[in-house]
Amino acid sequence: MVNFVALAREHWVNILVPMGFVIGYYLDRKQDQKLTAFRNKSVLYSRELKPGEEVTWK
Amino acid sequence: MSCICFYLVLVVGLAAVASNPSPYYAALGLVMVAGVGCGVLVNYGGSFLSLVLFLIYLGGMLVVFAYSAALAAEPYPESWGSGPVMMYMVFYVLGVVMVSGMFWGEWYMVFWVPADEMGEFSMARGDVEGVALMYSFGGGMLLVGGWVLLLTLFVVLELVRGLGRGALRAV
Amino acid sequence: MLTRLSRFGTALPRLLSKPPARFVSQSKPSGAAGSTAVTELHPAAEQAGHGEVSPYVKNPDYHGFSKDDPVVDEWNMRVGFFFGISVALVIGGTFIHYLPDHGMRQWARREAEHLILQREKEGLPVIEENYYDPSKIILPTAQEE
Amino acid sequence: MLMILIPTLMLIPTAWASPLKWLWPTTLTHSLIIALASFTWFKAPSETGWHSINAYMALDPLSTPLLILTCWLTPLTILASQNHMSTEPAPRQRTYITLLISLQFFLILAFSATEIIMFYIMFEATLIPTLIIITRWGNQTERLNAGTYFLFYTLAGSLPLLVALLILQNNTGSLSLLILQYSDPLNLAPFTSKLWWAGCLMAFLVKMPLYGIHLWLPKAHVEAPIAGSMILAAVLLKLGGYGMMRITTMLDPLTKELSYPFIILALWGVIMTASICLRQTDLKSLIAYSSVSHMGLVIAAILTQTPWGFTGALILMIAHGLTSSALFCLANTNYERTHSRTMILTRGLQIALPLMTTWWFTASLANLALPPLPNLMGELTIITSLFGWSWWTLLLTGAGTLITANYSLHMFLMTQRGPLPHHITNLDPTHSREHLLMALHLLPLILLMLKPSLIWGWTA
Amino acid sequence: MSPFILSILLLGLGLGTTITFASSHWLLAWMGLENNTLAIIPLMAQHHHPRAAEATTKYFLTQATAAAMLLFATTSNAWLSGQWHILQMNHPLPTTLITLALALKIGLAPMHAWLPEVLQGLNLTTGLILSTWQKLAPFALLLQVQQTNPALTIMLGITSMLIGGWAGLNQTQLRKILAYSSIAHLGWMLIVIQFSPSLALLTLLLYFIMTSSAFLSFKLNNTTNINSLATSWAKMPTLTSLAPLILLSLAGLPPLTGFMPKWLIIQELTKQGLAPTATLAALSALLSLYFYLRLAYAMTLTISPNNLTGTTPWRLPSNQLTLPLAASVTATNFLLPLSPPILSLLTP
Amino acid sequence: MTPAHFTFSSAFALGLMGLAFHRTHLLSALLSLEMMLTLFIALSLWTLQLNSTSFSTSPMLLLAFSACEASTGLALLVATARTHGTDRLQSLNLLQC
Repeated sequence: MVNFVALAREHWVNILVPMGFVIGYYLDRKQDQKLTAFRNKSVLYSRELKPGEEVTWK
Repeated sequence: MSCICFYLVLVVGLAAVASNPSPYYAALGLVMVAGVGCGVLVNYGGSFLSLVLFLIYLGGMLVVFAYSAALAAEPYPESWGSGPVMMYMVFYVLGVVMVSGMFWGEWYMVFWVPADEMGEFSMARGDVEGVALMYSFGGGMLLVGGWVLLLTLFVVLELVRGLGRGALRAV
Repeated sequence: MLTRLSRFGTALPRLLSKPPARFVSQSKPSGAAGSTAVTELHPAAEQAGHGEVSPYVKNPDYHGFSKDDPVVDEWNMRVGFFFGISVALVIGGTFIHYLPDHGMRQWARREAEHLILQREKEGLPVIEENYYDPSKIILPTAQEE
Repeated sequence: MLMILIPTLMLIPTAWASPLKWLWPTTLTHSLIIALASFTWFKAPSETGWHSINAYMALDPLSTPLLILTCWLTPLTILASQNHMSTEPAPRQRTYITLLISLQFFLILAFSATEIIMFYIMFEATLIPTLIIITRWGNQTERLNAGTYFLFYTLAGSLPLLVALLILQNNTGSLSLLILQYSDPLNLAPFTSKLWWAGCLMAFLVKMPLYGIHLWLPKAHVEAPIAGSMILAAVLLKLGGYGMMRITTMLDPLTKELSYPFIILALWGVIMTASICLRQTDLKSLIAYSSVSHMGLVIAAILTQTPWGFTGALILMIAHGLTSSALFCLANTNYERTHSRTMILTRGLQIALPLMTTWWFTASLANLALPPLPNLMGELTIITSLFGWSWWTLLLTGAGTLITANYSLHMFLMTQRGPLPHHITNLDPTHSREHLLMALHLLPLILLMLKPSLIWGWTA
Repeated sequence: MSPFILSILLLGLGLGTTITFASSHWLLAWMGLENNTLAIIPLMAQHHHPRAAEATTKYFLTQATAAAMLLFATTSNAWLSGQWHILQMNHPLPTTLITLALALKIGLAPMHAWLPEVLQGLNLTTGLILSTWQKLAPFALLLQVQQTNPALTIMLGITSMLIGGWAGLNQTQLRKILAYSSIAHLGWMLIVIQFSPSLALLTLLLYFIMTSSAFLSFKLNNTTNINSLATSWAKMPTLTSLAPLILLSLAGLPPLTGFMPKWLIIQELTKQGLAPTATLAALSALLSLYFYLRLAYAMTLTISPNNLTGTTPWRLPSNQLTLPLAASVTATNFLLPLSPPILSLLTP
Repeated sequence: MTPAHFTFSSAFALGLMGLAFHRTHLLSALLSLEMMLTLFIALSLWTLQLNSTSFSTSPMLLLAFSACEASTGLALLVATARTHGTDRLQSLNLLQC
């Protein structure tokens, strides 16, 4: 247990970059949804979501 | 006509100040200008303003005289008689004459004395009434003026406080 | 000159007796002494005074990562090689190799082959200057504009 | 996009929070993971279009290879600087890593910007970390001079670019790369439009650099610490090429005539700088001049404005990025052992560092464009497109290739072969770290032979 | 100086600028300016050493002259058009005179010679007040005056930029360098003032932020010339490593705040069809960049040999206030991404 | 242009030139600064000509301010005379480069 705490104290920084990946992925998703909403407002490009599809963007 | 004479003296007087004589004489020139200025104002009917100018300005000039005597005393003071000063003086006066030549023929004299036009019916003159407005409508301005004078008091006190060396040094 | 030298005082004999190890003459000494190895002139142990001690003295298995601690050094090496070679190059290379149809080039090639076969079947020339069939394009007439 | 950008930013707190003992491996590992993650950008859904779009950034086949090169180079710079930074106090090591990471951040933003002004800002933003790296961690006092040269050459070229871009913006109303090529060409007076053309290109020609305005480059390369040289040669020069490729689409009717003197100058520069390499005594300076020579080819190829030219330019840029960076690393391994860049003092290293000679050999061959390597692919494509432009260019490109081979071999023979001089017999053996570094440079280059379509750019 | 007097003086300083801001009548504006000048004079001369006295005298003479010129111009305007309102200046002669008088007051190029000398005689705090707060009131007037001759402000701007860059090149005194940087920045503002006054105001405010972080960091380091900058890393390591960014932000290099005004001004100039002027302006920034770069070299990018006493100061706790410095340094370096909201705050 | 306007303009210009070109003594410079006097006259004349009674306060205010300025100038004269020992403007050269 103590060993684990020491390990965590020494190497907690390694979580930062993976956290960055998670945040970046989340923000990318949000961006895609935003652009999808934007696109679906357009008469020319709007379409219904297919089943299993999250964004029409891309 | 007296007005034109006053104007001439005014310009020549400032040229006399500007031509870099010793401060003694420059102060003298300024006294002359102030005096003539009083004349100009009286000519226009601003007798109260003229009085104020006379009292304050010439009173102030006295202080300047004292200063120039104390601080800027020169062993060989230069008056307008000396070479370079005379040269500048002539140069300046000529310059003014030439510039006035540019406007020659375009002069229009506006010489009316509106402050006096109701003179027969009023007890006081316009400028006196106007200055008196400082105590009613212009109270804010009076405050600002008073504030500046107070500020200047402190400014002067701070500036001349010095490092405890006491009196002025010798020149 | 002498007074100046005397300022060194007791240090003087030491200064004179032992020339600094770095001032090694590069010209070949004449005679049999010329064969002396240069390493003898400044062995590694004496370099310590110059701030540059070879890390191999302390750790013969030095990998170039950490001069102080052999364990850290070795672990650094392992981490570096694992993530550099195994992860980045191997996994990355595999990923890129199995990328689905980069730039849709395979698709384009398939389509082109299909098109050629089709055109050969129909007896058309394989390549034609019109990308679209001009008869299919319906232009608005002058009145409509 | 943000999936790479935000981890890159998170590297900075990682560099400041990790214990000193684990500072270098931590940053190395994480930046390698980021580089690995950046490979996903190769997964382009469409043939030539934009992908991974968000509000400010997007990727297309032109920028993707350069972006991945950027992400790949950062761990390598960290790996390369480890030894000569180990004597510095801890905060300075962290600052140094922070600068390298911020450079990666700015470069990602520059290569992926969809707005030309954003590209411009990031293009200039890379100057500051580079300047600090050169002038703070360089070795000689000349580094200050080199920093000034670097900053002033680049800025003097790029400030007119800003004015030119804003003129364009006033006329077209937008500077978005996504739609700019569809806008009408600019209507300016004939002379003004020529000046405008020059203003648009001069910044990139200085950055590339074109022969004649290249004087900042050898200075900056020679004085910079290893990471500075690597990133400068591998990525920063490519900013110029990237910018040229982006901007020439807007310069359309003018480039046809106006590019003549520049193509000739670039090709003449290939020969001149290659000849300078032949009589160069300073190893780093030689590599720097070889960069100028290769970039001359790239400039000429881009100015011909043919698909082949663009493809060749991109291939050569990527290949040269890896090769010259590898050569700088090799020069640095010598420098760290002998403390000299003078080639005549560091001869015959094959005896002392035999395995390193293998890397030297591979890198030299890559530099002289040995057949299967992407370098050759780039050069051949460029030479072909230039040959299409005018037959006479073959004289210049051919001679350039010949001299390139000459000086690459000269560099190899000079440093590696022959007897070992007596004053450098006491060298440290090579470190595993350096072999890893070289492997990470040269293996991708070799792997690229197998799938060159990754770096072909717009033309499929 | 007694705190009571100091507070009166600071009150006068604030009141003067505020009166000028609030006035629509030239006489009142002039009164505000005078008030301002009078209030700062004892602050400048508070140490009573010869250099301070000299700087104060020079400052007083120039400011009094400028104020007199301003009043003369407005009186002439009243004589010519009967108008005292600030916004309604339409006779070219008084307008030009007023512009020149205000240029003298803030130290624009042909009338700039007093500024470096005055700034050299002051301590850094007063210098900071002089180069920020004291410019506000004249600048507010300059913004309100409708320019009748477009060439005038452009010429003032270009000469200021060139002279500010050129004359700063061979200075070794930080305060003089900062004075020339002030001249150059004011040139940037003047060049755009008739096209977009709000942009000029934005430039002024950003210049205030940048120059105050420069002044405050020099003050924290207690240095006034380039030589002593070299030991600043021993006093304030973090600030020293941020110093190049501050200086390059003053020079206007892109990802930093200083680029924002330059960018917007160049954009405005090209919009007005003044592309050659814009190019000249942009390239003149290189001149200033050179001396900022030299400061950065001396301060951070080289480490001079040092002795033991040189490296001790950072161990001693400093009781100087660093919060304003921290805020201004942050604003100096990272405001560029926020330029759209800042711009929309200031443009009507 | 009326003669009065011309007069005070030229007088002011003369004062300005005197301040700009010829300075031996600080006191001379301060005396040249007293060209504010012409401004007093100009303001008064403007008031009197237009019969704007309420504006005739302004010359008084001007006078107050110029008195403040003059007194500050004289105080500075004292201060410089203390530090430099003389009131010659040429001795104010410590800050030049």
